[in-house]
Amino acid sequence: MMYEMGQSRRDYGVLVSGRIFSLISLILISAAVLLMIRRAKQGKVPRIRRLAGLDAIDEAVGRATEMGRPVHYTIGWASGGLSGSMAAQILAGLSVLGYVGELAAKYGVKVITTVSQPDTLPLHEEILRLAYQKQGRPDALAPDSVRFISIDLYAYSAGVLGEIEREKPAANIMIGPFWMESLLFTEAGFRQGAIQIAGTARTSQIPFFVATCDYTLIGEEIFAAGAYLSKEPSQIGTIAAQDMGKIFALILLLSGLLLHAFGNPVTKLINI
Amino acid sequence: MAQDLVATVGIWVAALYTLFTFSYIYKENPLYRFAEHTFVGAAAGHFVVIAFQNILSKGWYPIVSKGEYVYILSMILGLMLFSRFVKKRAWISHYPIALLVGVGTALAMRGAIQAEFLTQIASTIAPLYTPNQKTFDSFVIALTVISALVYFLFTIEAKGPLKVPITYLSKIGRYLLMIGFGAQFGATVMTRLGFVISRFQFLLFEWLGLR
Amino acid sequence: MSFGSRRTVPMIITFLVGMVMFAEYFFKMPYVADVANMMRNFGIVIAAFALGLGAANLLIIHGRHIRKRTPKQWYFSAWLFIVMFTFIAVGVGFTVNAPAYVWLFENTLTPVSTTTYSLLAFFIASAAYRAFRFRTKEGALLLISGVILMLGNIPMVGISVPGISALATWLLTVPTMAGLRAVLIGAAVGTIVLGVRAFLGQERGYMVGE
Amino acid sequence: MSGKEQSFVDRLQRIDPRVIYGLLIVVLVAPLLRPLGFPIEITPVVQKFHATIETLKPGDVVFYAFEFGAGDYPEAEGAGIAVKRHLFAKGVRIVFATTNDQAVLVLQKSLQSAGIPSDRKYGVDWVFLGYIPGAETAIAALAADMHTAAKKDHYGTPVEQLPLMKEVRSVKDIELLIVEGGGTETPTQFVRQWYAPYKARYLQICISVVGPTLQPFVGAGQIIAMVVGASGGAQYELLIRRPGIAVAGMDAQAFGHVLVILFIVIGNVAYLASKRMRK
Repeated sequence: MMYEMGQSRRDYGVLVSGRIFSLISLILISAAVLLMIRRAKQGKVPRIRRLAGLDAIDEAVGRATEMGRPVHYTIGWASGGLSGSMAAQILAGLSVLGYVGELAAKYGVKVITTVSQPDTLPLHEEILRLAYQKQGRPDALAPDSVRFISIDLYAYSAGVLGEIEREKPAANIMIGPFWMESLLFTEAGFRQGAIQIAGTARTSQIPFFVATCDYTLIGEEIFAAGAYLSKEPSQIGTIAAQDMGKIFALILLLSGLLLHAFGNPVTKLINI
Repeated sequence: MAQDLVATVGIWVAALYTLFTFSYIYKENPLYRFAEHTFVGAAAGHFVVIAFQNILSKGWYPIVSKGEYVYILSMILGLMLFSRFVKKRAWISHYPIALLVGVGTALAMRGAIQAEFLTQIASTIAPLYTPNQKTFDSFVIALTVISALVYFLFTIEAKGPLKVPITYLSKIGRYLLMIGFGAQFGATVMTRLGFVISRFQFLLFEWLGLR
Repeated sequence: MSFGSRRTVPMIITFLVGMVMFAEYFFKMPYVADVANMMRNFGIVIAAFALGLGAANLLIIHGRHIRKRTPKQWYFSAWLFIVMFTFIAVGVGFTVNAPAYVWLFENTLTPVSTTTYSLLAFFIASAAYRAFRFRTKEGALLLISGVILMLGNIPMVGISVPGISALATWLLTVPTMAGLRAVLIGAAVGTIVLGVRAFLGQERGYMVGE
Repeated sequence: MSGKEQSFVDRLQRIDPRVIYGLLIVVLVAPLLRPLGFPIEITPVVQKFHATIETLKPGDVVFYAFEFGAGDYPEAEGAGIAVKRHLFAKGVRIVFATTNDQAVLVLQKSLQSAGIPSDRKYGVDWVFLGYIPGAETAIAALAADMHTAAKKDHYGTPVEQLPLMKEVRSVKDIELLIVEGGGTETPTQFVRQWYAPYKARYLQICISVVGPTLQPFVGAGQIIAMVVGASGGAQYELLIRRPGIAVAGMDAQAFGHVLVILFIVIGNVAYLASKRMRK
């Protein structure tokens, strides 16, 4: 029943048939990345549209200041950490952590960040240290701000529930890859009356954040948010390159739908 | 006899841990913390045991009994990972990770372009010119995919002739995504209840024997 | 080794290994498949070692708690060590198939882990009650499609009210599927774009402590 | 409007979560103790899953990736057991493997509950390759060459010494792929590494949270059919005429769903009433 690897419907010499358009698409998207990063580095930095969830972070940290209670931040759980498939979401979460750290340093609010992936632990520490330094208050960073919980998802979840219950944060911010812990954390945050902002690109968890948080970054919005806050040209260029990829998809889709009556040429092209 | 006793003790231990964990829904407490730490320790111990088994079967075994000496290199690379605990030598761990990243990234990319990009696009392309239920579904699917993709454009400014279509499509995209998230949420209630039902089945039938 | 090559050599390794994997997939070339196969098997061995990293981290962190006698924590950390080493002793000594190991696994790890998950049953009930309100247009959409799905999942309703279960299935397989398909296409682009960055050496998050 | 009514409506809007928790325990436990046996409707997608397995002939080889850890196993437990029973009854040969470290022990439990027929011999009719670390890399390696990816089976026997594995080397020797569990990522990786290059025929068992996120693959024909969650499991148990734990839990599921919907209604009525009062 199975097809041979590279079973040839038609012989294209050294190229494996059925994968040729994949190769072309990969090359096109790669070219877009090179182009957009180069343009961004030359100063042509594209503008990223306004994201409501980001503005809300200021409000949340401000409220924590008024109430004199801490801000809880976590980037979620991801097997494999920085060398795994969730690395991009982790890095987006860390960019936002930098911003939250700066706000916290500015207002003098305590930040508690809980960590599940050991290899991100030094990054958490470094990012918060830099944020406090940037605000000129390197001594204000509490030594127990970064708390490693566990590499196991359930143990990490259980641990964070405990931390939220004990520390009673006024703001609960969660950006990164999330699994079943999403709803556990928002419920724990709700029990403490915290204002909650969350974002993830893990599709199975978006609904819980949308339903239970005050503000949500949906899917890829977290990457845009990360790039926006990092202000690094190459990161913003990457977001622009992703837009190019999506426009490529839109072109294929629209032309395919329009031309379908003429023998479905786009689908044939895709399958060469 | 002794076996029965071991099994009975096991059920009691499992039941107590279940209750300790459930106690969280009332309030965080020391019994819950006890269960939490047992669990972290158990999971880590299990990791080590499995790692040990796999290093033996996948690295050591082919070297000693099959003479595939090339795996010595993979064992060395594996050991190099642990250099990250020594700050000055952490760079050594970058070599094995570089290999993992290279293999993993390329595998993901070459699969994603086909399975998640082109195949998904191709199966969205359907005839929209014969009026029936199937065409209506195809239309809804195409509209949702297109408008949601537009919603996820971040650096494209809505201006000029594209201003109206981009603004509207993006809005429609967000609404259609919300319908989907609602449906996902609703579908999920079953999973959540499924887990607690299974725990209750354990407590009621296996522990208390109420059958 | 100089600082420059400490960064460059891993980047070259990533790039070369990646190109082998691409060549295997897109081109018909002799020997490449064998090299690619070996790379994958190397990946498996290295991943086996990586499993030990988490345990090493716990040793460092909880070892610190015990040494410093952190209030309200150190005795939990000590208990964690006891459990961990019991698992290791039994698992390495008798393999994971030994009855003693199965007993440990099923009566400590399993109940806590499934019960943690099942806390969600309570939370989803209270979250649904709070979140599903007719406040905004978006909230209304969330509410309506959520409730239709829940109704469709109740067996008697599905059988006695015609159309509900079909509508629930339609919601899942048409609009929901399509929304998630858009997300999937976006994620695929993201995977590729970030992959390109990794091969260019732009993504070096894992290179901590240089 | 009197202040008393106002406060009642306000209270309805903010019921203490613990009240909800308590009521949920009652409505779930009661039907477990006194089952009512509501009828269950069989859906086309579960039927398609069943029919796909029905097309297998005795002796065909199925690759069965079991990916549930201890934590996420329970909801689809019934589904997994029912599908395994179906496979054993069909007389197909099965290669089990996993890329989840905890799954090695969870699979043993599932096999024990399913009950391996006494005439099915290990090594000949079924094997368990054990845990292969490396996630997507491991999945790709298994497709290309199971012998070098696994080397030894779970019990320490070299793979080449197992009679069944003498005939099975790669995805090309497999008639059908079944993946049980694995969240959204592992099935996605199977689509990328088994379907995209080799067009493997692929069936999936998953929990209800994951079901929708895999729907795009079903819509595009990459996954043939799925059995989703407790309700899928109950349907499958009925299809093979062996009602089990999934059917037993369905009454409780129904009551639980009704309670959740009831609370949503109460919350909304109270919310709309208080809005009208304020006007």
